[in-house]
Amino acid sequence: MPTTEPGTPAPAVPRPIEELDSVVIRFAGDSGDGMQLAGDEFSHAVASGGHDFATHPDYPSEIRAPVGTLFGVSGYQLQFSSHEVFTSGDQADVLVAMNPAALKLNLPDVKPGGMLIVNSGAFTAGNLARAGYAANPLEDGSLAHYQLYALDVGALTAHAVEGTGLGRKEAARCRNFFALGLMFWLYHRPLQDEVADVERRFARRPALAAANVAALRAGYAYGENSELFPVSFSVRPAPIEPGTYRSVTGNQALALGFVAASELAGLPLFVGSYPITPASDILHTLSALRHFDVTTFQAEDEIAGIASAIGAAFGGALALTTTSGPGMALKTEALGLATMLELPLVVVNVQRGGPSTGLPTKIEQADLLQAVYGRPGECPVPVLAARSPADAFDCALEAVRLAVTYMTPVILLSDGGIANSAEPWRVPDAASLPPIPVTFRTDPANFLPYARDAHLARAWVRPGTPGLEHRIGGLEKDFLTGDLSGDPRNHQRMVEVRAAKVAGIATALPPLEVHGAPSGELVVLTWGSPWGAAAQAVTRAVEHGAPVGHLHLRHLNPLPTDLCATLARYRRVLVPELNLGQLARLVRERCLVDVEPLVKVQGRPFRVAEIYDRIMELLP
Amino acid sequence: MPTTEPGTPAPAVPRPIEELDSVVIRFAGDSGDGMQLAGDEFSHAVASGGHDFATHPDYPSEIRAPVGTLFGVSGYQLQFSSHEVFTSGDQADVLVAMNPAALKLNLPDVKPGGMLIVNSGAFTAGNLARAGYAANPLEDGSLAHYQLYALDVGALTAHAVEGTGLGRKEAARCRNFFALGLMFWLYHRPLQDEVADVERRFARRPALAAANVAALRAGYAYGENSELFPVSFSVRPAPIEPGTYRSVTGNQALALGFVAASELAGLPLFVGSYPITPASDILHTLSALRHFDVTTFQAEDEIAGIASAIGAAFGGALALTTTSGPGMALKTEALGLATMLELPLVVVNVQRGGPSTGLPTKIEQADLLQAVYGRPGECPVPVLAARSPADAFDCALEAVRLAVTYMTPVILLSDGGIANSAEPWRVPDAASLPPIPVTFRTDPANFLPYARDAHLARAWVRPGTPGLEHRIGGLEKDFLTGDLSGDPRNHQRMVEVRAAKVAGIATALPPLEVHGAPSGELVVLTWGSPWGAAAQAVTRAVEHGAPVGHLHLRHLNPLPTDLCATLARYRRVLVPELNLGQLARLVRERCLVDVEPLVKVQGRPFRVAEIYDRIMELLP
Amino acid sequence: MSAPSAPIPLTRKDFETDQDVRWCPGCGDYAVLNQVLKLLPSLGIPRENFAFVSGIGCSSRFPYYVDTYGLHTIHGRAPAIATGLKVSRPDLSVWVVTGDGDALAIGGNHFIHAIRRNVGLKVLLLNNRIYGLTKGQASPTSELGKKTKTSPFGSIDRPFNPVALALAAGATFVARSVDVETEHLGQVLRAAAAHEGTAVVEIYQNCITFNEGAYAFLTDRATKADAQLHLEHGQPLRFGADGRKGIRLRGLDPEVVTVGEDGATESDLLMHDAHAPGTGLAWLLAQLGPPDFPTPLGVFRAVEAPTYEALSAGIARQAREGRGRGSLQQLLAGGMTWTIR
Amino acid sequence: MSAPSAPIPLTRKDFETDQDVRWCPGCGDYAVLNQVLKLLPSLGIPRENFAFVSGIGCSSRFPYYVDTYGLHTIHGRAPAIATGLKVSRPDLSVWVVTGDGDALAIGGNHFIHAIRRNVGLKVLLLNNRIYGLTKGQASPTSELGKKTKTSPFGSIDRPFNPVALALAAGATFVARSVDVETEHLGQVLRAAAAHEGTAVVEIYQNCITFNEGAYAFLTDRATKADAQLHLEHGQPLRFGADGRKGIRLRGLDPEVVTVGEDGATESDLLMHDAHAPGTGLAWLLAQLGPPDFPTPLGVFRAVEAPTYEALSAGIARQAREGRGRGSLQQLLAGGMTWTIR
Ligand SMILES: Cc1ncc(C[n+]2csc(CCOP(=O)(O)OP(=O)(O)O)c2C)c(N)n1
Ligand SMILES: Cc1ncc(C[n+]2csc(CCOP(=O)(O)OP(=O)(O)O)c2C)c(N)n1
Ligand code: SF4
Ligand code: SF4
Ligand SMILES: [Mg+2]
Ligand SMILES: [Mg+2]
Repeated sequence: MPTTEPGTPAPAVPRPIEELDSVVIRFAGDSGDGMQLAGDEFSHAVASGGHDFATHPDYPSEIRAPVGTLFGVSGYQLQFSSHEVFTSGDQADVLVAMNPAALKLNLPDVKPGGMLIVNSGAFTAGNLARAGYAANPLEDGSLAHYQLYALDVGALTAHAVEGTGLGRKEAARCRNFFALGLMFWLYHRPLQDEVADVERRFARRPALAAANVAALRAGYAYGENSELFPVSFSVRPAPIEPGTYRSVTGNQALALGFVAASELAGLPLFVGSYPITPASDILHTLSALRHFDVTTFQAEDEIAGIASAIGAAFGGALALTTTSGPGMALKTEALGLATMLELPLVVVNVQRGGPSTGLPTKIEQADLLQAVYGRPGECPVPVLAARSPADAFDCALEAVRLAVTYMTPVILLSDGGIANSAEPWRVPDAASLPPIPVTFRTDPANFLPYARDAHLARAWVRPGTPGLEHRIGGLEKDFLTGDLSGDPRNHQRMVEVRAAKVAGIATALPPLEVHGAPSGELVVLTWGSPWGAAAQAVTRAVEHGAPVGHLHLRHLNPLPTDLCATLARYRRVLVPELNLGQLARLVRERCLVDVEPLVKVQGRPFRVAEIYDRIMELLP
Repeated sequence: MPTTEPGTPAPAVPRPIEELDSVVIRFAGDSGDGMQLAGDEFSHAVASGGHDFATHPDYPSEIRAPVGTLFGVSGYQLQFSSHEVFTSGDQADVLVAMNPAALKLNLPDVKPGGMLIVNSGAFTAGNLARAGYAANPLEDGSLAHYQLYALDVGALTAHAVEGTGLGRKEAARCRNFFALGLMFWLYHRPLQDEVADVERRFARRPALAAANVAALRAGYAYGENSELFPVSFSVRPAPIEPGTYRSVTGNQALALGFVAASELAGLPLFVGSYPITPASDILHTLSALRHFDVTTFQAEDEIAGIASAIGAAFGGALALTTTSGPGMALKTEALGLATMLELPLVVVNVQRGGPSTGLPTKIEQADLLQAVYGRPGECPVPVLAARSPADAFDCALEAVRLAVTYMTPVILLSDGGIANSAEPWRVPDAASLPPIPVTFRTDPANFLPYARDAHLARAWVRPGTPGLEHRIGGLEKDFLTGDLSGDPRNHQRMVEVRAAKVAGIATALPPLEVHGAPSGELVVLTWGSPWGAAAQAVTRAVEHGAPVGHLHLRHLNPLPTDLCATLARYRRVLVPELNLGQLARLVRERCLVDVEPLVKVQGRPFRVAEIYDRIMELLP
Repeated sequence: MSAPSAPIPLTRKDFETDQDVRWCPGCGDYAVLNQVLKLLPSLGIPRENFAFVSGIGCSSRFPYYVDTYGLHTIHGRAPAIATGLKVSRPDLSVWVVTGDGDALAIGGNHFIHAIRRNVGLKVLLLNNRIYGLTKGQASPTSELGKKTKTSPFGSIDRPFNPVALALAAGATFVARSVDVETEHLGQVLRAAAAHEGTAVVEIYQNCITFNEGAYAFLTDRATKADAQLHLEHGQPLRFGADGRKGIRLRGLDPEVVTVGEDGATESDLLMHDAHAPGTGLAWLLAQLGPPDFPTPLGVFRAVEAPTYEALSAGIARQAREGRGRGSLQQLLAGGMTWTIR
Repeated sequence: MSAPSAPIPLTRKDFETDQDVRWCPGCGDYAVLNQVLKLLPSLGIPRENFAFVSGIGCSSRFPYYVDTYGLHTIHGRAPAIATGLKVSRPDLSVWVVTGDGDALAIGGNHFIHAIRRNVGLKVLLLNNRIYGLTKGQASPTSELGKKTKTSPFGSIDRPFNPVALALAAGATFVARSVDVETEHLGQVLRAAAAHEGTAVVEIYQNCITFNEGAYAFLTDRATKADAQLHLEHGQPLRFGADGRKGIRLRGLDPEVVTVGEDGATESDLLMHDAHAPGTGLAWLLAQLGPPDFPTPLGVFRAVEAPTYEALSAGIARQAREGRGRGSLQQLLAGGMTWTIR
């Protein structure tokens, strides 16, 4: 078991370079160890290397936990590849573990025989105890089936940053850059961009910048010079469509999407939200974009969030409210009002583990039925879901398009995985994004507030328009005038027209596209973030000659009109969901077809293998 | 067209008495005309006559409206019969209309050729205009197809109460008793009980009591002495199970049911509610019952209502919160908490017309899917629905039984029809009601807050019990200890066990019972208040030899295990609902069977004929 | 507020709608509607630039009877909805009409938060000390001991004092009037209309159907001179039929004195200062009322402070000054980018 | 409260749980926990008769660390949940632990309603002027201009003054302390524990991670003598290193004076009276703070008034006295009945 102590590394000797197809790396350490930053930086490096990649950060909980504890561990997994990548990977090829708790918690996710790069300096008796280790795993042979590399990152870093003028405590905070440098060496990433980036990032604190750079270089040199690693690795760039790319998380993509939609629709964006994990970052991002036509309002609660948005929509703004499960529950009464008022409004629900407070920082998809059915009365609301960070941008545009075209609130579902995961995103050309047409009515002649157009949408009128003064509210209204009406048949007519309006969205959707086999034994049906793992699993199955297709739904309400016919081309339907089978219920109801749910409710995304294995089991 | 002016009625002549099977009477007038009281009193009279009956009050809106307007009309319909009665009747045999608006609004609901008893004195130019009549319908021949009896009830009443010392305004308020007296004569009801009742009711205001009695007697005498009515009617008593009966509305029955449940379970009842139509009366009734072990708390909103109930449940009380749609929406976040805490709690939703404020005083059944699915996360909650006022009592007991047996919140659905309609109810013998066993854990040995019994229920512990101090909350918890747990597999296990617990309720339900044909062409499947109309429609169809059955569900979540098999005994399934087909969706999903929804969303109950006609259409 | 005077001067008729007013005959809400309809045409604001927002309750039917833009929303949420409207449309004159249940029970939080932010809303709180629309339950302003449908043994919830609550939330304008004192009501409403931030007007309103006579103590002709204390900025606090009674401070405790008796002189009387930067006086006045004191009517406090919508607009301005109007293309390509060729 | 003294005297250890405390090292919440753990065993209440109820936030983790009955509920609703518990179980000692976001943003309405009803709850409001758990957004007590994740250009929401809000809601007990003044905190908590109605304790608490130094103005050793004004019932309002500074009233405006300077004498100083029936003094004190005044710490107000739970129990008693304990059979057969034979 090779353990090194700090010191001058041995001189460099040429070592073999192994060529790999794709690599999964997980950085794990204490909340204070800067693992998220290390992961982010590494993703930038692989991105500019022309790889495709996907990341998945895994925060411990909402607050900073005591050092060294299991629940204080923060992880960041990243897959990069020479081909298209849809997920952050099932199992890690390499685990960088900064303390015993990180090792303990993450070891089950490392490939058998995988590489463990461990900060041995943190394996003190106290830390071992806090992680629940009876003996030091670095020494008791329990890791024999892995390639273990133990090095005292703390000491090596301290040594490296000596002379940069940093105090001991601050110097210790550079550990993550040492680890990062080592990974740069191991995967042949050039240092210079990263150095520049660090210097930019810490521009206001030059001493810290210098120390981080020193740590980074030291880590790199350590790989190069020590003989610890018998081999380094290289991954070829992926064949990626030409263009300018950036890395984007789901929350960022949503923020960008709504700003873009506001510009495309020529409407000011109004955001009324109350902070809640994992949705808060959308509000944070938009709050900093006030130089656009964006107004953010941090409301006193989620009800005031949606209420303020309804007020803004009445005023003629593009209205948005963002939340997660518990907040979504609180917004349902006001969603009913928006449905009656027939005003455009987008409600983003970044789903997290539930019910109740549940697992607030974890991924889950269990709010689908609530989105579709969770309001008293016959209260139809269109529902969309994003499948990935990049897709979230497009979904934001689509949600706004539906809201203003059909004069309706729209629910857009994301989740805690998409929210914080990053992937490369081809930066669109703003000028070529399709405009979102909006017309405010200004003509007072024959104005009837609830008269409808071809989409069954009523007219949007901005207060301030002379001659169009009108009053609307949550009581049932006359089919045309919008005046209060208790007439029995009018109520039925209104209930039906509201339903028909939303149902009508399906008639204008493009035909569904299946990937993989166009018909055959099995179709994997997904919505939301399982898309990536499912796509990869189906690709693998198809490569193995299995007659399997993959159908993904962006629109959950209304369901596409060609859904049942498409499913009918296959003998079986497999529906992997991070819940107990919610889309499965909708599909059973709609198509009267039996489906195979594949459920996982663990606060974690699907692994490709989980879906792949189930596909193979179901094939005859 | 016989019109009479006040004066001495002609001497009595013996007139024929027609024997009827059942009669539907509708009283209609201005909100201030006392029609609800007249209807109520008449229902008491038919009840003590040994008839079965059902009533349906129809309030205009939540506030008192200007006199004479259409939206100010208040109606009360009542059916009584010599056989079993399930609804207040499809169409009225007799309409008592106290003003033009009442006539206008209610005429469509009168049988062709039906009897109109109209207060001609109110047919002033102003009132006609307010009701939207261009000409006086009493004079323009438009009522030729009805038996019209026009009499100036106001003047007749004024004349009758002269000398009782009442002012003109108050005297006018006795009009309803004149009308009532007339109906007593017409249907051969004895006056003496009613006189006693009036005297009791107005005991504090003897002058008013005397005036009302005078009006009542005058109305009776008017029928007897004038020759206006060529015939009077008699209805034979119904063959009713012997016992002591009372009249009960759905809201009353629920209040009684929860007090009974509290006594049967030996638990104090805590009610935390916020007023809302049509649920408020439950809270009102319980607020007056503080001499029982009942505490009522009028909360600041619906969230505080359920929140206080959760606190009381934690404290070991039988906890109840009552509301309607908009309030139900607000309670969903806290319902998630109750699900996580696994504390017993009953949430009553008296459904009204929606969505949003909708038609707040009207009947609707559109909150079913919200009850079943309307919470974020996998959040299973049992759902029951009452089918009639009397059934509401049993449902309250059943809801409490489920809540304490399974340690779970339970949703009990009623609706605005059941809430205010009355029917005879055989007063149960309190001593023979089955006890609801509840045990609080007191043994500190091996206490694990989330360990489960055979029902998968955890133990209920009252604070104050030494050695069992424990902390619970909305975050995911360890399967046994209840300590916070972010463990992925534990989460899945907890999600599944919460689902299994609720699903397990179905295994303990009695087998479903079908009425009518046990198998055949068609089964009518109902939940909630359409039960009555459906039962009568199926009975009628079966009498006509049609192979039709009627299946009614009290338990909506979980659905009974024998549901699909029962439905499979029929070729088709007809589901009449006062919504757009919500149970239909649940059944499609569960049984993968196509069903025929029969939808009505008009703020009105089904007529028997609507269901009967559809049954007949569907038969081959 | 952009207020180009309308081409033709507006009249009360311009603000009347064709809807039947659905309040009980004799309801105090009519008087409030009347004063509002009288006031609006005189404000020099085009009709289309008004928006009336309400929650649920009898009082919340208000918007249907005013021919401007209007939203009859859900119970308790009007201040939050109006906040979104005003912040995104500062050019509109936004009025909130609410009841004691709507504003102080379910909506209490939005009420105090709107006030704390000083959003430019005129909030008319029609306080009838009862839930009218739902037919007579106790409200957060019902008196202790009050028997209602939900408190058949008498209410045990101590009532809120809406003026005090507004002051604690930081109200820049708070006033009180009563339905039957129509002239006074009109003046108070006019003052509220002129205020830039949140203007809270508590209006004592008689619910003839479910709480008849709740304000008889204040409005009975025979006793009202002794029961009403009219607040006038810069004037001493005097009341009574002959104006000889007044309020004097003894330490921090107010007391009723008669000028000329027991050595009390005019100059002993407290002077009303609605524009005082501190809230000490307004707070003391807010505590006055029966049985020991007359009830103050008028403007308790009216001070200037930046409105939320102005501050929000200021941030947008500042952001643009600093970074220029946002460019979508730059935003999309923000952060680190790389190019694949 | 039934408080049979436990067989063995309780110690702090009896109230500690085996849960890892999940606050950031250095968080002010630890100090509060410490004082509570110290206080509880001394109250003569059996451990099993305590219940701690919280909402969501860092501060709301509190119940996990106190070995009594505990409920960690949902955001903002703790006062309402605790109300249900206390009203149905007046025998328990019910404590609410909440944050500035939990109590004043989403939970503002339940907070003021619990106070207005005077429910017997001890409400510990851990005010760090930030949302800690969600990582640093502005809270309703964040200062104007404060830069946070949601207010990158500085907050434009004027902060609430929790003490003033509690007073306006009718608080019978309201006090303030600060995490680092542990002894003072302990005393204030003890006073709250002794109060029968709603006892509101605002505790200034440092969030080292997201709002470090928020109370440096008050707690810095060098300046704290001039920054803290300790309220003691029946004592004059004095402060400063040598205790020579004090608060004097000029009309209704407080001012800082130095005894012996400019003619200010000891007897000019305001005398603290926590038990005054009126709220005038408490209100004035609640307004004090930087930059012109020291910040009052201690009990602003502590007066006796019937609790909600006592009034509710009284109604039950009255109802039974009037009508006897309800009989189920009579109830079921209530109203008019008829018999079919
Ligand atoms: C969410 C919700 N809860 C309850 C109600 C029922 N409700 C309607 S108005 C009202 C109270 C009305 O009182 P107030 O605000 O004082 O108005 P008023 O009718 O007295 O003018 C209530 C409880 C509702 N419509 N929505
Ligand atoms: C309904 C709901 N909305 C939002 C959240 C997210 N959330 C959790 S705690 C919190 C604020 C915490 O601030 P504070 O109450 O001041 O507590 P602190 O963490 O500062 O102690 C928020 C917004 C939630 N859990 N539930
Ligand atoms: S119930 Fe009361 S508040 Fe409502 S309209 Fe009638 S009088 Fe006015
Ligand atoms: S985030 Fe702040 S309040 Fe929360 S535990 Fe850390 S220091 Fe304490
Ligand atoms: Mg009211
Ligand atoms: Mg805080």
